[in-house]
Amino acid sequence: MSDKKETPKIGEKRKDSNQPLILPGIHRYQFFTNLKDRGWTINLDRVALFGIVAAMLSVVIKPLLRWNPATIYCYECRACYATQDRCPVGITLQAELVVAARVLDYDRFIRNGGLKCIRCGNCQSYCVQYLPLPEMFSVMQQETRRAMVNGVIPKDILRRALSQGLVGKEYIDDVAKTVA
Amino acid sequence: MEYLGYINLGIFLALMLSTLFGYIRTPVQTVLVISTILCLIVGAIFKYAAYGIDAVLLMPNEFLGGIILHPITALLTGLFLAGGLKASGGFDALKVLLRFLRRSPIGLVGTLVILINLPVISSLPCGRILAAALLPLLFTFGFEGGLGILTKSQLIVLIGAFTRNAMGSCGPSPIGGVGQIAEGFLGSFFATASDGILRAPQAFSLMLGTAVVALFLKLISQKIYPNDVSLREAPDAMAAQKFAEPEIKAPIEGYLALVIFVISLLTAIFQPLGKMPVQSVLVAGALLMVIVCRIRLNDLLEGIILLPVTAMAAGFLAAGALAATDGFKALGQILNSLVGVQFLGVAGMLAIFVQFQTILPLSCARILTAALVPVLYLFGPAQFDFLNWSQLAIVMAAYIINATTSCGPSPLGGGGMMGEGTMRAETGFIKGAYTFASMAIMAPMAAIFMKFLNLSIFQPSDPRFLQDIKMIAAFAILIAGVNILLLVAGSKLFNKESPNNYYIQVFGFLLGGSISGAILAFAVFEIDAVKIAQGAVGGFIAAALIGFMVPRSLSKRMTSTLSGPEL
Amino acid sequence: MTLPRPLRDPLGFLWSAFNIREVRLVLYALIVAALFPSSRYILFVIIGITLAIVWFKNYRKTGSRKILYFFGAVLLIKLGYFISYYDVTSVDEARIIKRPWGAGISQVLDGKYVGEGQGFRGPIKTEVEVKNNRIVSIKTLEYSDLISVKDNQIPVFQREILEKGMLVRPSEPEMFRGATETLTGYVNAIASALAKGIPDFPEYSVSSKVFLETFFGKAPDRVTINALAILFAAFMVFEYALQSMLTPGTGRSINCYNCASCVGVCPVKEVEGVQMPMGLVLLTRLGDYDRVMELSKYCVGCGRCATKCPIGNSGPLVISAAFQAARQKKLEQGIGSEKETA
Amino acid sequence: MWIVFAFVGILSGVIIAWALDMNSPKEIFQGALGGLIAGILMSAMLPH
Repeated sequence: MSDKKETPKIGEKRKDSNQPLILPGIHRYQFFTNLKDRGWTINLDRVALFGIVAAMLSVVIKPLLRWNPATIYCYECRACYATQDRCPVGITLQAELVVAARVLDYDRFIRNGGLKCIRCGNCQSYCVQYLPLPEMFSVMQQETRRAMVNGVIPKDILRRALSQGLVGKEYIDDVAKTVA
Repeated sequence: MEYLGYINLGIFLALMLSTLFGYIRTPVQTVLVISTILCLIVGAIFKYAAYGIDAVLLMPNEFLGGIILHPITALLTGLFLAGGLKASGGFDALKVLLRFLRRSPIGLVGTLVILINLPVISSLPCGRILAAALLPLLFTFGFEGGLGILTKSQLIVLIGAFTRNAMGSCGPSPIGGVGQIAEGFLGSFFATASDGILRAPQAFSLMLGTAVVALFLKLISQKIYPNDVSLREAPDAMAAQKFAEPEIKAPIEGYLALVIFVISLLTAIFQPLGKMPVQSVLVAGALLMVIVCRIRLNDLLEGIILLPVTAMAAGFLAAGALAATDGFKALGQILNSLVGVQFLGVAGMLAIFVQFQTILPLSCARILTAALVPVLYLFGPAQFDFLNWSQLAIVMAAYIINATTSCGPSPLGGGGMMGEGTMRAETGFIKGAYTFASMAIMAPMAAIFMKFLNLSIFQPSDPRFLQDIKMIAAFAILIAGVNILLLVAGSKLFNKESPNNYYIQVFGFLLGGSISGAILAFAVFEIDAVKIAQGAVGGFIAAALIGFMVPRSLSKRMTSTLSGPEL
Repeated sequence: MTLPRPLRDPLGFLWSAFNIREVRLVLYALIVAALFPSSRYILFVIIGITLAIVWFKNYRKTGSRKILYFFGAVLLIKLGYFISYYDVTSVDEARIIKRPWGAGISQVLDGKYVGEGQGFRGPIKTEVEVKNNRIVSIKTLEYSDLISVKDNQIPVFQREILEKGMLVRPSEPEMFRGATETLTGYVNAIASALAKGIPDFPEYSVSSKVFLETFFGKAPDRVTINALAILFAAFMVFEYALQSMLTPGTGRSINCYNCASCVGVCPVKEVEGVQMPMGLVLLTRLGDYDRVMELSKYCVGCGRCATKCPIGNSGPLVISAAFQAARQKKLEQGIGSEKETA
Repeated sequence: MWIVFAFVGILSGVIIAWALDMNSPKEIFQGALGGLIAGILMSAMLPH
């Protein structure tokens, strides 16, 4: 440490740009922990954190772009499971449909019978926040249909859905056309 | 395709365990993101082989579905509110209130007891919100903090008990608490369950668990790790003369902020203005604070504790990746095959399952809860039919209380670390107390409460109300009494700094675990000798896993973990 | 000739602008406004209030008149609002008499009319044919959600209208549960088509139309407000994490567990209400480098915090990063001012 | 419901008071009182 004696004031520009940037009076070894093996993770942590935050933001912004903002503030408390027999088409896991609508997960939507939904609104009365569940489902059904027409959804999923009877009469033509 | 789930589960567990034991030294969110990426890569290879490129392209959507937005945003907005309260001097106002309480007939002890139970009373979505703000206040009671009212041992007990209460408080919270996940699942049968079927058992067992943690810290932790708290005792000369208490004055904005805080909390909990998400209420409260109490936006930002938020989001990502690649299906099958083992059976499997999160403590309970509660749900009438709905509710209560308190003992940035930092202890100091309390007191207590009181309330035809209250009181005394006896007897066996202390503690864990397993089995299956024996075996196994994960000698282990072999 | 910085070094200028928190906040507001039209009203109000507060402080300090202009503008808007409010209410009253609903069909002249309404998934366009004061046919020309027009009880409703020959409310409201918005849009489309057939149907004046579109637009509903609250939280945490991701060297501070392990071993522990090494880390994360530099004079540089921290932060590390960041900031500002004077 | 909470509140209050090295009868009583208040407040926050 050549500049130990002549301590520059804070904020003053240094003449020698080759010197490592350290504060006056502080030895270089104190900058680093003794865990040398952690050194390589600094940038990894930053990248990981950026990934996490980006994922969170994408989960928030995606529904907004798809005109489905109400899905964002689903508690996922699954109070809608109480619908049970009062769902006329026998969907049991409504909250899964909401999550699928939020992140545009076609597979999950179809698997849980989203294409059967007739938007009767019975589940809405069980929601602790009275979210507009039928509207969410209708938007997601449109998205799914569009994706189906564009051929984004793998045909295996559609075939399985057809064989298990997970497609309602509104969409059965589209699904059959896509599979064939 | 069948092996995919097992491979990914293996990757996840291996990464998590090696982080827990300190072989991988990175922050927990990085590890979780790495495990997400690994799982996705493995999953993508399998999916490409099975379904082709389209299925692979849809995978990002699938694993993003794992993120549960509500708890994250509720936590964030709660932190905003706490940040605003801190910046505007609201906690000074609270100090004045506490001083007032101390001079009332309740006295110092009563005030401390209320303070310890404050997190559950105010039920915020994450315990850290209050802990971050109140721990410095608790610290001032000690010699180093300035007031010098309490001694070192008392301060350790106080801070440990407070942190336990705070870290459990996210379970019974009605505004985005962990318990809501399970309540929703129970809603399939108990139509009004989402109004709080799990809240009462948790609050109940937390109160008792807090007391036992205090006892454990006093009797055992301080003896087994005698040199791991660097708090200082007041010198005798100083202790003799009482400190003159400095007069605390709070700014008027502080009182205003406190009022806004309480009002927005009550609005969020009781929703008098029509149904409204918690976040909106809390953000409105925070913004109101910005305007009324003249604080800056930076103060709101300063209130954010980044780790729980990012760890939770990263955990959800990891859980989402596991779910998208059948990892949890594999876990369900493993647990299912445990049922076939002769001496475990359903009761033993449940006793292990209930303690699962105490065995594998992550920095936020929600990471695993969101993934494991659906597995538990499948044990009920929905799929495997091991349990009927009432039994499922009992197991759910026991599971959730253990899950929510699991961020206390976590060495990966769990909330308990805040308490350890405040009492200047080594990381892991309070792990033993926390895991013992959540295993031996809270889980059986919650199960008993659920069985005898809550179920009869939610099915009001049951007439045995008063009798059940007596039953609960008897069980509370029994469970607490047995465990307290265990603690006291164990502490009598200790010699100072003897290596046997650790084995005595593990023996206590095993005993406590098997008792708790038996009680759990009794709560679920009533009097059935085979089932109770199976439950005891399951509890024994879980307790062995928990007990051997409690650090043996703290300083040596932590030193080697923290500073590498070179130092 | 030296160009001003934005033209000479556009990318660098944008980057340094992005490094300023206020600019980022405005950027977030713009993103939200672009994504989410119904939030513009609230954002407009928030920006107005912020400007009012800032300029009011400015007025008290320097006597700048901006706040007076602001109040003038608000007054003008209010005045315009009252004028157009009066206009709109009077037109609405006049419209009630000339409604095409029910028996009002007798006012409609024969012919084909096209009307528009707002459905759940976008605009609905219908063509209505009227003959001898009866609705003869209804055609849906355009709607993005064709399926719900086919399958939600709309054909039933259409048949009902054609049977009666006039626009009436649906006889069984229960029937339309779950498709209310589409149905309302559909009804509105038919009503607006019929209104075109009524001679001298009262219209809003152009000025009030323009005024309402500019300043008020669609009033925000509860969904919007709640989504905005969540977006606010999301952007705040993004902002909080971003500060140390953008500034080189301070990246490690984002990993802080807030566990205060370092406070226990620090010989300084607490100064000026800041818990010593941990407070420095948190301030660095916040981007408050000046305060970190101010507090750094208390750091004795013993490095004990580094051995204790579970993720390997240390006070000196953070201070040096903050020093570097503050220096960088000063350098950039220095270059800017030099150019300005030149 | 509140009876049980009051009961456990008192129990935990007494245990905490004892764990805090506050052994005199007056202090134990104060702890029980504090626990009682905490228990009743807690049960008041629960849904009815």
